[in-house]
Amino acid sequence: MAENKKRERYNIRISGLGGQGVVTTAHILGATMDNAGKYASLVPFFGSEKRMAPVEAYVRASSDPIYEVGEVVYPDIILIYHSQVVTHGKSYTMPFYTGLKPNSLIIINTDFDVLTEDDMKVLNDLNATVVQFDATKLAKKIAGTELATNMAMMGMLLGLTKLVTTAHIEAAVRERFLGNSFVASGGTASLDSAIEKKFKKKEQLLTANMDVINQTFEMANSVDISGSELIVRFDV
Amino acid sequence: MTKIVEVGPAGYMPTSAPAMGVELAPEGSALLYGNTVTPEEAMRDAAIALLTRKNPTIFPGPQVLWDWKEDVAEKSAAILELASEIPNCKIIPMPDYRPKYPKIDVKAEINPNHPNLTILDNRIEACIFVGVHCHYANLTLRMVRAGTNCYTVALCAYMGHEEAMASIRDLHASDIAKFKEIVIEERNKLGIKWETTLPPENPSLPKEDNSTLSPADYGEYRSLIMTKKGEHITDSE
Amino acid sequence: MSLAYITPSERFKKYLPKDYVELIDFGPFGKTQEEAGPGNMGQFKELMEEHPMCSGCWMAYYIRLIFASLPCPEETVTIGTAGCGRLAISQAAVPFIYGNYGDQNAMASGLTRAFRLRFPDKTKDVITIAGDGGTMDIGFSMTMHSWIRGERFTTIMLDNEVYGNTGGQSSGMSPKGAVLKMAPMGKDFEKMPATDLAKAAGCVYIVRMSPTNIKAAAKVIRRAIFVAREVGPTFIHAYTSCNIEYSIPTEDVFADAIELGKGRFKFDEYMTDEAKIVIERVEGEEKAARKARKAAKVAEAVN
Amino acid sequence: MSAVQRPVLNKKQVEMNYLLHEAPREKHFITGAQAMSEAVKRANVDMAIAYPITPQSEVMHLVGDVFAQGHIKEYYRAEEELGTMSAIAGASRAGVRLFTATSGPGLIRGLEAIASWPGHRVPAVLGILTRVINAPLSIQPDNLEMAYMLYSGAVMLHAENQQDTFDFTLAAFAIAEKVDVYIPVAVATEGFFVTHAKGYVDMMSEDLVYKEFDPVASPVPAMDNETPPARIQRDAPVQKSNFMSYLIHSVWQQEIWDSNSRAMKYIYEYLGGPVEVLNPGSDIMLLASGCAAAQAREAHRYAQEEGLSVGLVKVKAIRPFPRTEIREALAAAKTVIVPEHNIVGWLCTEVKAAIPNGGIVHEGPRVFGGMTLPVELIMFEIYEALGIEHTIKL
Repeated sequence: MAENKKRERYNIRISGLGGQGVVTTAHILGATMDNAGKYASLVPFFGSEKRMAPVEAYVRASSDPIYEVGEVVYPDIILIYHSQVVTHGKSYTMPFYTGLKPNSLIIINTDFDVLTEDDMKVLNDLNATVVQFDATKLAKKIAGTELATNMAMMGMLLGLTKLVTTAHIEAAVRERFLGNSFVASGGTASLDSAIEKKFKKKEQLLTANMDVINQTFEMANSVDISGSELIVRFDV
Repeated sequence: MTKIVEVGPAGYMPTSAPAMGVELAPEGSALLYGNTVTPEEAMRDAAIALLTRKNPTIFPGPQVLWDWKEDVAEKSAAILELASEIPNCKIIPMPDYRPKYPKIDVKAEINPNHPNLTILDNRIEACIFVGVHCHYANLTLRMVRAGTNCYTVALCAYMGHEEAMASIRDLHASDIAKFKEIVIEERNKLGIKWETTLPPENPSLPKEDNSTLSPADYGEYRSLIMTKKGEHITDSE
Repeated sequence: MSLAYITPSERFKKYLPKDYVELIDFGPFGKTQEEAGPGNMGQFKELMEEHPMCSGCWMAYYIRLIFASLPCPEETVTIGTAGCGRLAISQAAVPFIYGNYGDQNAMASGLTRAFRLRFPDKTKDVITIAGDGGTMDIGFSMTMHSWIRGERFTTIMLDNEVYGNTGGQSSGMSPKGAVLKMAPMGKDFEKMPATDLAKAAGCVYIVRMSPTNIKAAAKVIRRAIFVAREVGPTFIHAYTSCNIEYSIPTEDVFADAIELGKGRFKFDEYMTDEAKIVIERVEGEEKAARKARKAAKVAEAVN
Repeated sequence: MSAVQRPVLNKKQVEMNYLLHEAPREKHFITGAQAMSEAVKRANVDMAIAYPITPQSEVMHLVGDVFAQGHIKEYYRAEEELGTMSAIAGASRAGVRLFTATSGPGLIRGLEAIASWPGHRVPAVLGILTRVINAPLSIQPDNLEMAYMLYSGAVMLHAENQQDTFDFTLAAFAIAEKVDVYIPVAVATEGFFVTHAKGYVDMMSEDLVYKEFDPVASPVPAMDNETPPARIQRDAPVQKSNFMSYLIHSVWQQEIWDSNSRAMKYIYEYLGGPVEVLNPGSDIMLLASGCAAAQAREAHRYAQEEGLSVGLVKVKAIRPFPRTEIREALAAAKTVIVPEHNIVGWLCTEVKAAIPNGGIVHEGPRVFGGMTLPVELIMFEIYEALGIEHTIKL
C-alpha cells in the first residue's frame, strides 16, 4: 500500500481490562466521527467481558467511507487502558504492539514506565511515539471516579490526532449517556446505573466526563509529538 | 419458431422447462412452446390442438370448482361455454391435491400426484388446466409432458406455466371468452361442424352398496365401525 | 362457520365426482353430533374409506373416531408426523399437515397463533395426532414446551407402545421388560409417565384411556377441543394397540384394548377448575340445544 | 395474554419498489443487528419466532422490542431451533408473513426443518448471522454454515454491510412471496463484524410498510379452511404404489429449484442484480461475498490508488447462483482471487465450476474460526499475482 495514504485513515486498537469502558470508548469514538461528518467503523470484541479480563475493541476512523470490517490486525494507533496489558500480558494480542505499522502512535494509561528495553527497540525501529500518562488518576482527580478513565484516554487520542472538536465529542458522549441507541451487553447497562447513582444526575455525569476530556485536550495541545522522543510523559 | 417445450412423451426424467431456459412470459404476453408470444397467437395454436387432437379435455382445479370466491361463478360459466364449443370436449375435475389411495377413478377425476393415469386411460391428447394452484399445476404439467403425448394448455390467474405448450397468464373470465371466440373461428376455418353442447356429466363410479355387508364382515369390533343410522350403540364393555 | 370452500360451484356441481358433492350434503361438515357424530360414522365415505393400515388396526379405528367427534371439522386442521397414524389421518377430508420428525407440537404452536392473529373472530381448532415416539421421544421437547407455553390446541397421543411404522422398535412408552427390537434383552426402564408430565407442564385437561367405549371416547375428544379453545393445552393419551408388533390376533384386538383399559390405561380424567367451567357450560349448551331440537321435532310432528 | 397493551400503529402500506427505490431515506449510524430489525419493522411482518444464540440474539431481541412497539403482531421465544423452524413452517400454513433468524450451530440444529421449508412452500425470511459451527465451541464469525444451506433450495442473499443487511432483508420478503417463487429467502451476514458493528444505513421512514401479505396469491392453498381444496394434505408423503411413482417427488424437487431460479428476475428488480462489478476487464478480479466483499472492496480501492489492474465482483445472491453474470464478469480475467471467511472455500468451488477456465481461480485467501480477514492479506495476493515487489509482512 502506498505509504502516503496511511495518515488519512486511523486504524485503532484498544486494549484494556473488563470494566474500563473499552467497548464504550469504541462506540463513542464512532459516534464522534459521525457527528463530525466523517466516517468510522467499529468492532467490539465479544466473548468474556468479565471484570479485569482482557478486552479489545477496534475502531477505524477516516474522512472517507470505510468498507473493511473485523478486528484491526495492523493498527496505526494503539490505546492501552491498563499497565497490566503490557506487564502481565493481559491482552488478546501479544505482545501489545503486534501488527503495529511504522510511524504509529501508542497511548498507555500507567503511573510507571512499562516498556522493557526490547519493547523500546522494536518501537524505535518502527518510528513509533508512545504517550504515557496516568489516565485513571486524572479521571479520579477531575471526575471523582476511575470510571472516567476511558474519557481521559479518548480525549488524549482525539486531542493528539485532532480528528474532531470537543463539540463533536460532547454530542457523542451526550448520546451515549442520555440517548438510547446504544447496543452493549447487560453488564454495561448496570454499570451505567451505578454511575448514575453516584452522580445523582446524568447531566452531572456528562459534565464530569467532559471536564476530563477538555483537560486531556489541553494536555495534548501542549506537546508536539511529531519528531519527538519515543516516549512522551505527562504528569497528572 | 423453435419449440423448446414440445408435446411429450419427453422421457423418464425430463429436464424442467425453466432449466431449459424457458422464462415466464411478461405481463400482457403468453407462452407458446416456451417462447413469448401474444396471447392471441398462443390461444390460436391451443385452439387448433383442442380441435384436431383426440379427446380434448378440460381439467378444472379447486380454484374454480368450489364456491369460495367472488369470481368463481363468472369463471366457471366461461369455462363451460368454452367447453361447449370444443367438439366432444370432456370435463374431468381435479377437486383436490392429495394422492388417491387406494385407486383413482380415472374417468371421474385427475390428481396432480399421478395425472398420467387419467390422461392415458382416457387417451387424452389435448387438455386445458384451469384453476389449479401454480405449484400443483407445474408438477402436473411436467409429469404429463414426461409420460404422455398430450398437448397442454395452462390458463393461469397468475404468471402462467413454463411447462405447458400454451400458457395464458393473468386470466380473467373475459380471456376465457376470447379463447372461446378463437376456438369458434378456428373450428369454422377447419370446417368442423359442431353445435354448442355442454360436456357430459361426471361418470363417477356408482356409490358402493354397503347394505349387503353384514356385521360379521367386520369381526370383533364390528359395532364400532359399522353403525347404521338408527342403530343404538350401548357401552361395549 | 365457513362452508364456502367445500361448497361446489353451482355450474361445476354435476362435473364433480359424487363423493365430493356428498361431502357437503352427507359429510360431517356443518352438522350436529347427532347428525354426524361417532354414532353415525358408518355413513360418511370420508371415515369409511379403506384405510392403508394393517388389518385389525386399532389405531385406524381410533383415528376415525377422532374425526367423527370433531366439534367443527370444517374449521379444523390436524398435524401429524412420521408413523402409522398419519397414513389414516391423511384419508380424512380435514386438512392435514405432515411435518418433520416429531415437530407436530411446534408446528401447531405457530399455526394456532397465526390463526388467532389472522382470524381473531373465528374459532379454528388445531389438533396434533402423533404416536408415542413422535410425542414422547423425538418430539419430547417440542411437546413439553408447547404445553409449558400454554399453547391452546389439543395433543392426542396414539400410544401403541412401540415404533410400529419402522418395524417394531422399543419406545419410551413401551412397558418395562417388553422385548422389542432395539431392546433385545427387554426394555430396562419404565414406561414414561406421560399424563404426569402433561400435568406438570401445565395441560389443563388430561385424559388417559383405552378408547373402547365409543361415547366416552368421543366425549373426551370434544372436551379436549372445547377446553383448548378457551383455556390452554389439552392432552389425550389413548391406547391404540399395534396388533402386528405385539402379535395380537385380529379377533383379540378389542379384548386386549379392554384388558389394558383395566390396567395401565385405566381411565383417568384430570381437569383444572377453569377447564371444568368451560366443559360444564358447553355441555349444558349442547344439552339445551338437543332438547330444543327434540321439542321442535315433536312440535312439527304434532302439526 | 400479556397485561401490557401493545400500541396500534397506523402505517402507510406501499409496494416494495416504492419502499426500496423511491421512498425518501435518512442516514443512520447503527449496528447490523439494528439494521435487520429495522427492516423487519418496515416489512409488515405478522409473526416472528426465535431461539436465542449469539450473535443472532441481538437481532431477535430487537425484533422483540419491535413487537412490543406494535410493529409486528405476534412474537415468541421458542424452545430451541428445531422448534422454531417447525413453528415457522406451521404458522406459514395459516398464511402469514414470517421472520426468524439464527446463527451457526442454531442453523445446523434447525436445518432439518429449514431444508423442508422450500418443499413445503414456506415463504419465510431467515436471517443467518454467521458463526463458527465446528468444535471447539466458538461464537466468532465464520460462514461455513452457509455451505450447509447451499443445497436446501432456499434463495440465499449475502450482505456485505449494515446497509445491505437492511435492504436485502426488506427485499427478501417481496422475493419470497412472489407466486412464481414462494420459497424461503435467507439473508446472511457475518456475525459481530456486521451485527455488532455500526455502519451507515440509509432508511426510509418507519411509517411506511410493505403491503400486507396476501395468502391467496400463492402457488399452494393456505391451510386455513378458507381456501379450497378441503381435502388437503399440502405435503403428502409420497409412497410408491401401483398407481404412483416417485416422479411426483422428483418433479416437486425440480419445481423448488425452478422457483429458486425464478427469483433471479426479482433480485434484479429489487437489488439491481446478483452481482456488483467494479472495473470489469481487469487482469485481476477479486470475487467475494458478504464481509469478504467489504475487505475486497477496500483492497480494490488501494489497488486503484496504486494504479493496478484490479477489479471487483461482489456476489450478492448465492442462490440462485449467478453463473452467467460471473462468467461474464470474469471473461477477461487472468487471475481470480476469492477471499472467504471459511475453511472449505465454498464460494471458490462454485466459481471454479461456473467458468470454463477454472484454473485461473486462486484458492483464498481464507480465514476462519473468527479470524479477521485483513486487507493486507488480499493485497499480498494481488502483489504476488502481479509479480510486484512489496513490503507486506503477514
